[in-house]
Amino acid sequence: LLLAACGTTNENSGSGGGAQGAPERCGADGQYTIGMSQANVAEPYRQRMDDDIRAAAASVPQFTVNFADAAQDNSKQVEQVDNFITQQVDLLIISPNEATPLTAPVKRAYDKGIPVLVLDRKVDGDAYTSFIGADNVDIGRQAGEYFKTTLLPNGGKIGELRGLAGSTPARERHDGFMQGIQGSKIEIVAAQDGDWLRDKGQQQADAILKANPDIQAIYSHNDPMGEGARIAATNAGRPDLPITGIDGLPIESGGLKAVEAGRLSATFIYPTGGQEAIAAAKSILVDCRQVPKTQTLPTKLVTKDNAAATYAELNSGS
Amino acid sequence: MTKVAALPDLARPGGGLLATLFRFQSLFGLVLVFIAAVVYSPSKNGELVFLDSGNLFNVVRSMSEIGILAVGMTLVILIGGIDLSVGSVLGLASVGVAVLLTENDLGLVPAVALVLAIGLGFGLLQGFAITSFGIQAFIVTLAGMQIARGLARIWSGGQGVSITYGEGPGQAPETFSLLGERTFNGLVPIPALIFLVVAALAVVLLRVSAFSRHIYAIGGNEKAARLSGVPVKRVKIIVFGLCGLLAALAGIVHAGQLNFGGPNDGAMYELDAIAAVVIGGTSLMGGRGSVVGTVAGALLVGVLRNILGLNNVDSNVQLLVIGLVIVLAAGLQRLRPASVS
Amino acid sequence: MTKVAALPDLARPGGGLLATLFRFQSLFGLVLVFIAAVVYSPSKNGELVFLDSGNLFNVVRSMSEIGILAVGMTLVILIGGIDLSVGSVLGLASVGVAVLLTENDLGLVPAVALVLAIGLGFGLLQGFAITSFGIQAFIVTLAGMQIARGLARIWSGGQGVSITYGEGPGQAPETFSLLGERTFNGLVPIPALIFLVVAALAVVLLRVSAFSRHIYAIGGNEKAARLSGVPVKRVKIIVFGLCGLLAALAGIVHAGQLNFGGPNDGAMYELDAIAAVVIGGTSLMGGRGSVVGTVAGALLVGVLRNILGLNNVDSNVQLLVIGLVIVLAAGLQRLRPASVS
Amino acid sequence: MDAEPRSPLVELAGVSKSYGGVHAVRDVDFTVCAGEVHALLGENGAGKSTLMKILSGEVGGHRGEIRIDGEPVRFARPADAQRAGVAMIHQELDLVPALPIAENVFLGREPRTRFGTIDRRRMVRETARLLDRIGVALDPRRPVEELRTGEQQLVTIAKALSLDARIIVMDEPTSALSAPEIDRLFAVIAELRRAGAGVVYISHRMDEIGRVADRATVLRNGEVVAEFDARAMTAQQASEAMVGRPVESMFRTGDGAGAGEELLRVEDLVVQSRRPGRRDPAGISLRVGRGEIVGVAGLLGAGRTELLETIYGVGGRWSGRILLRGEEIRPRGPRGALRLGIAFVPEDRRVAGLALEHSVLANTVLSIVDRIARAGVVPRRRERGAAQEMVDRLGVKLASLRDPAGSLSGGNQQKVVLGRGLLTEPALLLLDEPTRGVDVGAKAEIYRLLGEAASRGVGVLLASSEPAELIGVCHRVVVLRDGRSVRELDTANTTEAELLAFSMGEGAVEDLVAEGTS
Ligand SMILES: Nc1ncnc2c1ncn2[C@@H]1O[C@H](COP(=O)(O)OP(=O)(O)OP(=O)(O)O)[C@@H](O)[C@H]1O
Ligand SMILES: Nc1ncnc2c1ncn2[C@@H]1O[C@H](COP(=O)(O)OP(=O)(O)OP(=O)(O)O)[C@@H](O)[C@H]1O
Ligand SMILES: [Mg+2]
Ligand SMILES: [Mg+2]
Repeated sequence: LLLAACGTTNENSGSGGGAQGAPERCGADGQYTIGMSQANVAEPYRQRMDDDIRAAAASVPQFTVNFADAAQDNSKQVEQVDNFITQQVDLLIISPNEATPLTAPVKRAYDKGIPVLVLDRKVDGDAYTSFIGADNVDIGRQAGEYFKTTLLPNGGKIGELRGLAGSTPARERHDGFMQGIQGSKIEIVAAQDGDWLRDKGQQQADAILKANPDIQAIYSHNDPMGEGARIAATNAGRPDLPITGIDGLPIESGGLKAVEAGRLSATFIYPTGGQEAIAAAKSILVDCRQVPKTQTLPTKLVTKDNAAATYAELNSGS
Repeated sequence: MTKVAALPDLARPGGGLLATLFRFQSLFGLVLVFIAAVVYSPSKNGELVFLDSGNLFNVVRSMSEIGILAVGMTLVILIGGIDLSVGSVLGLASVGVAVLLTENDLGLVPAVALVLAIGLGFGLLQGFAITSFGIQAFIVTLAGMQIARGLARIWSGGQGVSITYGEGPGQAPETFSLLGERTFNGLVPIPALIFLVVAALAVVLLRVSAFSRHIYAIGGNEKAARLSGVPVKRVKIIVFGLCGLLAALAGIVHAGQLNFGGPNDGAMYELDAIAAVVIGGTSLMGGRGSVVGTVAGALLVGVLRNILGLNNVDSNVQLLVIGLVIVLAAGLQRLRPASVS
Repeated sequence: MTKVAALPDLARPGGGLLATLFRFQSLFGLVLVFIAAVVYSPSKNGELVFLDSGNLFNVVRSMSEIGILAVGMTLVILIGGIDLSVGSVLGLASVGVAVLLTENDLGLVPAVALVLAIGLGFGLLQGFAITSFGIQAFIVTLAGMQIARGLARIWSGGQGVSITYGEGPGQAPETFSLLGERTFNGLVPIPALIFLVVAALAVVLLRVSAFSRHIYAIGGNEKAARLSGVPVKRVKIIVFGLCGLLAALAGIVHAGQLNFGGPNDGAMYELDAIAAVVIGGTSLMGGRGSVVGTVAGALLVGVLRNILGLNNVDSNVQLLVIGLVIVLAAGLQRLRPASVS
Repeated sequence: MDAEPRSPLVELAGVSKSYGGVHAVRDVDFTVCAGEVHALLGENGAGKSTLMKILSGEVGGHRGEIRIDGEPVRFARPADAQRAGVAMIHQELDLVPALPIAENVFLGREPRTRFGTIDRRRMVRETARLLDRIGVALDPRRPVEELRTGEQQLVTIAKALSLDARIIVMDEPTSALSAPEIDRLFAVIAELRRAGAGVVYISHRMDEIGRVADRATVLRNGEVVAEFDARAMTAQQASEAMVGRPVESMFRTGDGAGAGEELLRVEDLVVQSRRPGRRDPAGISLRVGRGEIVGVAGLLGAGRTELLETIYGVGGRWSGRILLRGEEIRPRGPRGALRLGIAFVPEDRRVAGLALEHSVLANTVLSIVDRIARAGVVPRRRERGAAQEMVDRLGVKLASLRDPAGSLSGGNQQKVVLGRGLLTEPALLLLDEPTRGVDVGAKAEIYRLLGEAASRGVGVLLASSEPAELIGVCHRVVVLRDGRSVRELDTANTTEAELLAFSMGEGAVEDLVAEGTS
């Protein structure tokens, strides 16, 4: 009845062995409780992840999903995972606030025989069932390449709006971008932290535009800061300044709509993996099948041309 | 004595230029920071970027929400209270106005009025809990901060609410987008104007009204105020109500500027507002302080952030610098001629 | 009267059982919340999940950092101060210990000692600024909060520092990972133990020491304390130093539990710590309160969060519930027999 | 004086109030007639203030009936009582420190202009008029916090007068005043009485009662124990009624051996005044010997408090020399002073003396906790023992050492502050108005304690506004005027009138001399 849950991927040679992370029971006639530990629902992206999971799970009658929010607090998230272990959930989905701090509790759950799906940010080691997520470095790189090839083929000065200082995605999206623009004449002349927030993005863009009126584009680490930057640009008399974001959430206030309306020049889909997580959970619990150890989600460049279509597409599924 | 009588409002007996200067120490601090900003301003095409009128108005605009909050906070602090909920109420109001204008298709006036009423009500309720159960304001408003945040998130369904303008259903009236615009030849941002009007009203209120005397008296010696027949409870409740109302106003301005109702917006704004008030020379013990000081305090922080941003200073270093300046500004305030201890 | 005299430490004149009960209202509140938690506990395999010993210790562990902060905060609040920097200092210390143990390859003892010294020094410095320049604690520590945060980010090089264990260079000694472990048959988490030891020490300190008499006296009437020969400045500086020290300790515990030094960690912890102190019956005006109350206050919040979590209550609703309970707990405290006004 | 007391304006019938187990007021009947000054006497804690707070609507939850003009009333808050014409001058000076005098006077009843804004000009004008009526020259725009205690007391009086009340309760209005202000106040009271108002006058200064009151009621333990015709009453009678047993001589009974070797010497001490417009004084010189009680006399603002504060190291900048046991010292703060064996009892016990919410125990031992501590740990038994002994010695009235200091009556609070000072076993005791608001019994008690301390070799420097006290208790009195020591008097052959005259100035002395010779 029990299946080994590891050693099924090409990327990670499984080493866990035993019954770690394998479900204690599976099958179509069971009822399963899934614990979903979210790092911070105050981020639109993560709220959408929860919503995607909720929507996808609604179509699996065997599933009940319990959501918890750590409000960007590593300790709190550890506590939540412990709570889920105490509750003996049948499967744990976690979108970690930071990798290392959550490694131990995830391992605790995994060692107790709870399958663990890690979303968005990988924990250390391999004591989990499956990682589903996109690659921030890769997205940054694609954004950089978009600048290099499409926006500023001849190079130029740009500004960067960064995510929260000290957070992993902010660093990765920056590093990837630098790789992407390598070899071009693009130069980041001003970079400020917008803490992922729209209003902070506006404020910082105000200053960037004042000090560097000659910049030719802004690279924002996410869409909301990009939206803020648009307002700043408009106020500064630069309504056409190219601004790109990341995330491309298919919601009313998300990046896709902003691209469609022309407020953002482009965005890069950073998929939440919510649907995929429920699909994987279904494989494990309902179908008693194994899932790959790593499932890297593709990103996609969204411009005005494909924004509406992408929006429709992403909201059609389940 | 006679000389003193000639300068009734500026100087205190024992004062003189120095005392006057320190009485308005935050203005003085503002001037200092302003001068520093001019000195360290980068220049473009031979012009100081900082002094560019567009930039100066940006500073006021960027501080307008904090400024509006800080005006309300000044009143609360004057009565010896504190209101930690304003940031969350700002978020709640921004969601509220966005939802009402778009999803509920309310008109501009009813939507704004309703949201202001919610802010007022929230504040009154907090004031009521504080006065009637005698719980410390810090605690009630700490709870209020969480509650308003929860409500904002529930109301918005978790995600921010975009505001689009137009005539159709689900679209907000164009007028609302004025909050993001500038007037007087596209120079003066409307939010800055609103902030200054609010501040001016508050200054006048605190100068001429009997209500203001009651505010100062409660902060200075609550028992004495009660014994003198000041309706202490009522004044306190109203002050918390006003603070909530102003927080809601700030939230509306916020939504209008960003075309967006953000349930998570306004986090930590309460601390910025309190900092502006204290830099402005208002004592956290209550009973002493002024709105003029608060406005100067808010602008001081705004100028500081602006010049650091213009110089592209690393955000971590910005944290350090702003922290130090806050302490310096508050320390400056203590240099004034010793009063009775 | 005679009966009262027989219970010198528990009851006040005019009191009796009721007064005793309210004197320890947070313990009482804790019992109430505990009972509610038992009643509403989900059950698994016929056992109440909440009462599972593993779960109970989880509650204590989850509150251990806040608890340690709250103990230091109790001292600060007793002297009529407040310390908003503790959350950031926690983050700074967690980064510090992580960097020192891994990147700098310091031994366990020097690394821990150095970080504790940094926390102590930071606190002393804040205390010095407060007493020597007479700036309000709220402001100094608000600035301190920003400064410590900035330092943490700069020290960590902009992102969290993972701690790996082993003998090699860049690896921390295994002993440090004990902080994430449990002792006594794998039942009692070490951080919980540390918290309880710290609290016990503080309780004893506040009961027997001359220093504690000075702390209470300063909070009760600073001027009278000074005139009575209490070294007010020194006591205050030491108290802020102790608070910083405990914040650093909490940061070390944090890093040890998470194997991670997080520059952004500890945000808003100061508010949780203050809430625990106030729920514990310590007055924000200073001069009144106890560490026992604070511990009960911290556990009350912990139990509440735990039971809400176990019941999978929506996180937004959790915000509302916790907010209301904080107000209720504080309100309960006011029901105690009227004392001198 | 003119009219006989007329119809009763206020009647209290069977009024009772208890706090927990303490009966503060028990079944009291009390009337005030129009045009009458009715003195209310009693020991500290007898219930005088409580009774009057009931009348003025500040204290609720009492039993019994209050009638005004024969109509039963029940006030929920002070404002109600004010509307009914009852004004009260509080024993504790309840003013808002940061607000100007004028705004304090009109707080809660601010005059408005036509536009509904406050009429500052009128407020200032009328306040100036009121202050003038009680004979103080203060700028109504000055913040109250800049005023010294006595001046603040005058402001509260002005505030009560501004109400134009028909019933004015004065709870120890003169405790911080000196002779000329008191005279002025009595003139105002006479005016009020002529105008048909009823005045309740509470004081511990027996000599005042006969001068100002028509009737006197004595409370003991919350009950009325005697009523006198105030003019016929002797201080001895009143004291006995208050205390409930015969009282011997008030003042020190010690041998009065006087100065031993020199303990303190002050030479040309000039304290830089923080107030403008005061001419720089020539300085203060005095000395105190071991076992000697030296009085410091002076009018309001003469510099008595400044002198004591400077010696204790908490004053402002100063020049001159202070010598203790022949060695020059520069006192730097209370700790240093205490280490040198100097203890200080401040003027305003509520602001500077006590943590009101804390227990009597904590307040009493505060100055010695670190001294009795072993390795930082305070031995509880020793702590309690010391406090209990001091409380017993001073006869502090309380239920338990755990009582909050704020629940004690004013006089008992004062004893706690004094006890704290005595516990440090000082060589030099600085007392600033130590019997302010203290009842006769307790005063006698305090004087006895001072005498005792002196006979053990302690030097005492006693600042006081009560000439009787200075003459009665001290060996010598130094008179201050405008920050200068103008005279040193041997109390054995000085009268109160002389002392007063020297305090007031040369002109006054000449008048006195003239009076004496004529
Ligand atoms: N708020 C209170 N709580 C508890 N006990 C009180 C309170 N107010 C007064 N008492 C008690 O009531 C009694 C009467 O006090 P009151 O202040 O009326 O005395 P008093 O005659 O005015 O004394 P004094 O001359 O010292 O001013 C005292 O025993 C006092 O301790
Ligand atoms: N902090 C201060 N602010 C303003 N004036 C002051 C201050 N300290 C002292 N003075 C003034 O200095 C003079 C001496 O005051 P001091 O209090 O020593 O006199 P005093 O004889 O003790 O009078 P009192 O009866 O008021 O206690 C007074 O004119 C007083 O008003
Ligand atoms: Mg009294
Ligand atoms: Mg004096």
